[in-house]
Amino acid sequence: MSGHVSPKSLYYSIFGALMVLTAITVFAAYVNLGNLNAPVALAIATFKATLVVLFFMHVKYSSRLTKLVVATSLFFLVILLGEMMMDYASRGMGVVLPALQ
Amino acid sequence: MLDTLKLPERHYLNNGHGLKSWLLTKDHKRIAIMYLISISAMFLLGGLFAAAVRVELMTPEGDLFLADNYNKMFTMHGVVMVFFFLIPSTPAVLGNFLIPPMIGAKDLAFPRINLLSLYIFWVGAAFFFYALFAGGVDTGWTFYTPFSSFASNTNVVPTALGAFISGFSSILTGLNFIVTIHRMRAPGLTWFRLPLFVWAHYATSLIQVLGTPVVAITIIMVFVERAFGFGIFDPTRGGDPVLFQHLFWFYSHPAVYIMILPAMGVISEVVSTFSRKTIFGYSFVAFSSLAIAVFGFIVWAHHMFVAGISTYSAMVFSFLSFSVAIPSAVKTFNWAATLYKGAISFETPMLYAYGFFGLFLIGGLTGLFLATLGVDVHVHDTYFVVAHFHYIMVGGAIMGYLGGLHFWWPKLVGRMYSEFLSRISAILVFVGFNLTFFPQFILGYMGMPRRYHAYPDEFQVLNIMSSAGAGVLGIGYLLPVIYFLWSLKYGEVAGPNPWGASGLEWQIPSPPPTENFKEQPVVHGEPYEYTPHVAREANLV
Amino acid sequence: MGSFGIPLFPEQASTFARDIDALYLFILAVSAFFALAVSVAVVVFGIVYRRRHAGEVGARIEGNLPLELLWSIIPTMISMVMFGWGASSYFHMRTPPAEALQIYAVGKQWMWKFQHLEGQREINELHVPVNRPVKVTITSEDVLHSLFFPSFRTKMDAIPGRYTQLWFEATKVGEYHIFCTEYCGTNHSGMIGKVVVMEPSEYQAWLAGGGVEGTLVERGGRLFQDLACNTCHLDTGKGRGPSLNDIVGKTVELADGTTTVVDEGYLRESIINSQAKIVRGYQPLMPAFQGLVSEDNLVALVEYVKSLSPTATTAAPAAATPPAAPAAASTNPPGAGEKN
Amino acid sequence: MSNAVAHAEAHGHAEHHTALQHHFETMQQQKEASTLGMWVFLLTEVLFFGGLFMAYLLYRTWYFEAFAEASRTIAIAPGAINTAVLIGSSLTMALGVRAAQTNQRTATVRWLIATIFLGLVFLGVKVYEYADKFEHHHVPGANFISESPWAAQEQIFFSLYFTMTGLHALHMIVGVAIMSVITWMAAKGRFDEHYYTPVEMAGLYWHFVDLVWIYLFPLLYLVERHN
Repeated sequence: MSGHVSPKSLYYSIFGALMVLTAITVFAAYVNLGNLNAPVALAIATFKATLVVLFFMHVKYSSRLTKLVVATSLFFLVILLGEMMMDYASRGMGVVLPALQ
Repeated sequence: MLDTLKLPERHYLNNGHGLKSWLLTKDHKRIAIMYLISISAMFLLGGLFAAAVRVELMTPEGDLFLADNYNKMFTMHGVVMVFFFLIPSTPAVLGNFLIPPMIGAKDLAFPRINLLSLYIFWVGAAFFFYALFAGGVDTGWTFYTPFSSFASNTNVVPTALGAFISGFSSILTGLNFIVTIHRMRAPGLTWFRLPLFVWAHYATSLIQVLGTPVVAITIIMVFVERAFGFGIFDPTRGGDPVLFQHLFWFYSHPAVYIMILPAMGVISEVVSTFSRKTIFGYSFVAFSSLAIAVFGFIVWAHHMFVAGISTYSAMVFSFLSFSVAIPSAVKTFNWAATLYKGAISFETPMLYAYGFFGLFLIGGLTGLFLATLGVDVHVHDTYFVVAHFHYIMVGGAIMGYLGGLHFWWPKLVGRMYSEFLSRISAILVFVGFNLTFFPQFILGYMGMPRRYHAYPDEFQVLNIMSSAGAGVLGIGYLLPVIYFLWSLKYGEVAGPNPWGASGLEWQIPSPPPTENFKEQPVVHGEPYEYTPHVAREANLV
Repeated sequence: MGSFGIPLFPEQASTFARDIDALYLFILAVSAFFALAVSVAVVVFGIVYRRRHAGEVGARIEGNLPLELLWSIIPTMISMVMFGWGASSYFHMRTPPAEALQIYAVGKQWMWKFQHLEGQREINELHVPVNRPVKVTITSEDVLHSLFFPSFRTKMDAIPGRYTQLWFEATKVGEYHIFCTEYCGTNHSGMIGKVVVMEPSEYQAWLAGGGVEGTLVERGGRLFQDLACNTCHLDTGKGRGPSLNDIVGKTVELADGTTTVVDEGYLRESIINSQAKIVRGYQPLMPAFQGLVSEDNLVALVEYVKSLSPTATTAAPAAATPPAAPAAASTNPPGAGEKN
Repeated sequence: MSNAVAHAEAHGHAEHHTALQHHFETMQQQKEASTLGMWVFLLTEVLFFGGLFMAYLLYRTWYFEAFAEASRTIAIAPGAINTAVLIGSSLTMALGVRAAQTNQRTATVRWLIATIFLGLVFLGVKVYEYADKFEHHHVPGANFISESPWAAQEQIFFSLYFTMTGLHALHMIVGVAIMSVITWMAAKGRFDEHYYTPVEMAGLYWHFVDLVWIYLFPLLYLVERHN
C-alpha cells in the first residue's frame, strides 16, 4: 500500500549532487562566458530542479497522471513566457511581411 | 395520478437543522445551495449597477451622475458580475451539486476544501463590500496600470484583494472537480460514457486551475506597487504598462471560457433530453470543450491589438484567435444536428436552450470581427466590444445557467415551478436582451467608445433603445426569483425523473439523500439512452 | 449613410475607411449566413420533429464523421480569408508612407495636445490637409490614453514612456470626431475633440498664422542651448558626447556591442534615460532628464536633432519600424531566452 | 481506469483503516486522490511564480546593466548559505517521508524537526539580508538611494527582488507552520505504513518551495559577477 520507498543512499547521493551543482553555479558566475553566462546558470538550475522532482518528489516512480500534471504546468509556463517574449522581441523588427505593402 | 408522488422523508435538506448544520456542512449539495443564494444576491447587486449605467446613458450630457460616480458604477458592475457572479455561477452551483451524482460518487474528492472554497468566496465578497461602502473603485474591472497603480485615489487595493481572494475560491473548486472526475467515477463509467456536462466542467476546471494563479500574481504586483511604492509597472521608473496587460489577459481571456463552457455543458444535456435523442457527435463535442480550454490560453493578445504590441505578434495572435472559434462552431452545429429526427418538446429549459442558440450564435460570430485585425483597430474599446462580450456572457453563460437551473430545479428541491410563468420569463429575457444589446453593435461601429458617461448627440436614439431593453431584461431576470421561491412550498412534487432524462442523477430521489447513492451504482450503457421505457409518460405533461 | 434616421456607419473620410467597411460587410455577410442557417435549421427541426405523442423517442443517430469534418474545415478556410484580409489591411495601417506630414500628439489627463512642425500647438483640435498622408506620433504624460478617429477607422494607444504612431490620409473635407478610447479617469468622456480636414490652400493659410514661438525646430534649437546640450555634443564629435550631425536613420554602435537604428524613439529615450544606450567610445556622463523636460519640449528637441540630419527621411521604409519599445527599449537580437 | 471495487479485496485488512473517509471506497483511492490534488495545487503554484518570472525575464532583457549593477550590491554568501540550507532541508524532508513510509515514528519526528529547524535558519538569514537592504536604502519607493546612473531601473530590480523573495519567504512560513502540525500528528502516532499521506503531501510542498529557491538564487544573486 505504501508508495515507492527509495534507499537512504539514493537520497544522500542526490543531496551531494545538489550541493556540488550549487557550488558549480556560484563558480560559473565568476567566469566571464559572455552571452553564455545566463543559459549556463539556467541549465544547472534546471538540472538541479529535475533531480529534486524525480527523486525527492518521487515523480520517477509515480503514476502517468502525475507526470502529465507536471508536464502540463511546464507547457503552460512556456506558453506564458514564450508568447510574451515573442511580442517584446519582435518590437524593433518592424514587420516580417514587407511584401504585403 | 401525480399526487401519488411524495417527497422522500429523509433527504439532504432536512438531514440536520440549524445554522451550524449548514455552516459546517461537508455535503456538496448544501454547499451548492449556499453558493446559489450568495451568487444570486451578487447578481442582483451587479444588476443594480447595470441599471444605474443604463439610466445614465439615456441622455447624451450624462447629467444623472457625476463623472466619478458613473466610473464607479460601471467598474463595480464589472467587478461584481465577473468575479462574484459569472466565474462561480454554473460550476459552483450546478457543478457542485450535480457532478458527484452524475459520476456515481457520494461526494466531491475534498469536501472540506469545497467548504473552504465557499468561505473564501465570502471573504472575497467582504473585501469588495468594504471597498463599496468606503467609496467604491473607479479603475474599470480590468485595473489597467498606471491608472490603477498611482492615478486612482479610490479603494483599488481592497477591491483587487477581493478579486484575488475570490480567485482562490475558483482555484479550489477547479482542483476539486479535476480530482473527483479522475478518481471517483463509478465502476464502468469510462471517460466516453461521461455526461457532456461533466466534460465541460473538466475543461472549465483546467482553465480555472491554470489561469487564475497568473491574475493572482498580477494583482499582487499592483498591490505591492500601490502599498509599498514598488515600481514594477511604473513608466517613470522604466516599468511597462503593456506588461500588466499581457499578464492580465493571459488569465482574463481564458476566464471568458470559464464562463461559457459550463453553459455549453448544460445546453448539451438540455438539448439531448428534450429532443429525446442521443447527442450528435458525442466525442467531437467532448473534445471541443478541451480544445476551447487549451486554445483559450494562446490567444489573449487580441485584446491588445492597439495597445502597442508589435505588428508581427499582432498577426500571430490574430491567426491563433481564429483557432478558438472553430470548436465553438463545431459544438453549435452538433447541437443543431441533435435536433434532427428528435422528439422535441418545449418546456422552459428547452426555451432557454433555444434562447442560448440565438444569442450565442451572434455572440460567437461577432468574435470573428474582433479577431480580424483590420476591423478590430476600428471597433476596439467601443460599444461593439461591449455588445460582443455581453452576447457571450449574458446571452450564452446566463441563458445556460438559467436553463440549467430550470432543468435541475426539481432535483434540487424536489418540486416543480410554474411552467407558464417560467416560459414568460424565458421569452422576456430573450426579447429584452436583444433590444438592449443589438443596438450597441451599431453604436460600436459608429465609434461610440466604452466607459463614456457623456456622448455626442447622434448616439442618443440607440442608447435609449438599449436602456429600454435593459428594463425588460431586468423584469425577465426578476420573475424566476418569484416562482422559484413560490415553488419551494407550493410546487407540485416532481419525483425522481420529471423530464424522463437519462443521467445517473435522475435515478436517485429528488431531493437526493445526503449520501446520494444507497449502494455504489455500476454503469453499463452509453450516456444518452432514450429507450421508450425511460420516457415515463406518467411524468411528462 | 443612414437608414430611417439612425446612422449605421461613420463617415468614410480616409483611404482606410472604404477597405475596412468592405471587410466589415464581408464578415457581416458570412456571420449573417451562418446565424440564419443554424437558426432556421433549429426552428424548422423544432417544428417538424416536435413530440407528437408522450412516449415518443428520437432516432438513434450517433454522429457522422464526414459532416463533422465538413463543418470544421469550411469555417477554418473562411476564417483564414478573414485573417488574411484583416492582416494585410492592418499591415497597411501600421506602416506609414515616408513622405507623411509629421504631427506630434501628447495625451494628458483629459485633453489631447497636438503640435505641428511649423510650431502651431492645438488642444483637442487638429487641422490637417486633405489627400495627404499624415503621421501622428503619440505619447502620454500620465496614464494610458488612446487616440481614435472613427471617421478614419484608425486608433492607437498613447503609452507613457514611449512613442507609438498611427497614420491616415483624409479624403473628405469636414470636421470629424476625435475620441479617447482607453479609460483614463474622471473626465475620460470629456477627452474628445475635432479633426478639421481642410483644402491644401486653406491649410497653408491656417499655418501662416504660425506658432507664436516659431517652428518646432527653432524651439528645439533654443532648448538645445538652454539645457547646455551643445557643451558636450560638439559638431566635431570630440566633446564628451557624440556628434548629432547626420545620425537619424543610421545604425549606431553601442557600448555593449549591440547596434541600434537612430529613430525618434531612440532619441527620446537617450534624452529621458540617457544611460540606456551609450554610444561606443563615450562615458555614461549624460544626466537623465526624466522629469526635467516636458513631453512637449522633448518633441521639439527630437525635431531639432532630426533637422541636423537633412539627408535622412523621417522614416525610411526599411527602418519604418514602430518606435523602439518603452523608454529604455531592448534592441538586442530577438530571442526567447535571456541574452547576456 | 482500474475498477476501484475489485482492487479493495486484495487489501482486505486495510479496508477499514480509521483514516479512510466516508466518501472513498478504498485507502488506495483516497491516497491517489490526495496525491493528484496536491500536484494540481503545485501546478497552480508554478504558474503563480511564473508571472513573476515573466516580469523578471522582460526587465532583465531590457535593463541588463541595471540588473547586473543591483545584483552586485547583494552579498553572495547569505544566498549561497540559504541555498545549501534549503537543499539540506529537502534531504531531511525526504528522509522524514521515508521514515513515515516505513512506520518509524521517532525517526519521522526527528527528521521533521530537523526540517523545521533548517527552515527557520533560512528565514533567519532572510531577515538578516532584508535588514541589510533597509540599511543601504535599497528598498524601492520613496527613500531609495543609489548613485549609479541606472538608479530608476535598479528600483525595478529591487521591486522584483523583494516581491519574489518575499513571496518565497511567505511560502516558507506557511510550510513551517504546516510542518509543525504534521510533526505534532506524527508524534501522536497518527501515521503508519498504510496512512502517511499528510507527511508525503507536506514533503511535496516543501520540495516545491526548495525548487523555487533553486531558480531564485542564480537569477537574483548571480546576474553578472565576473568583472
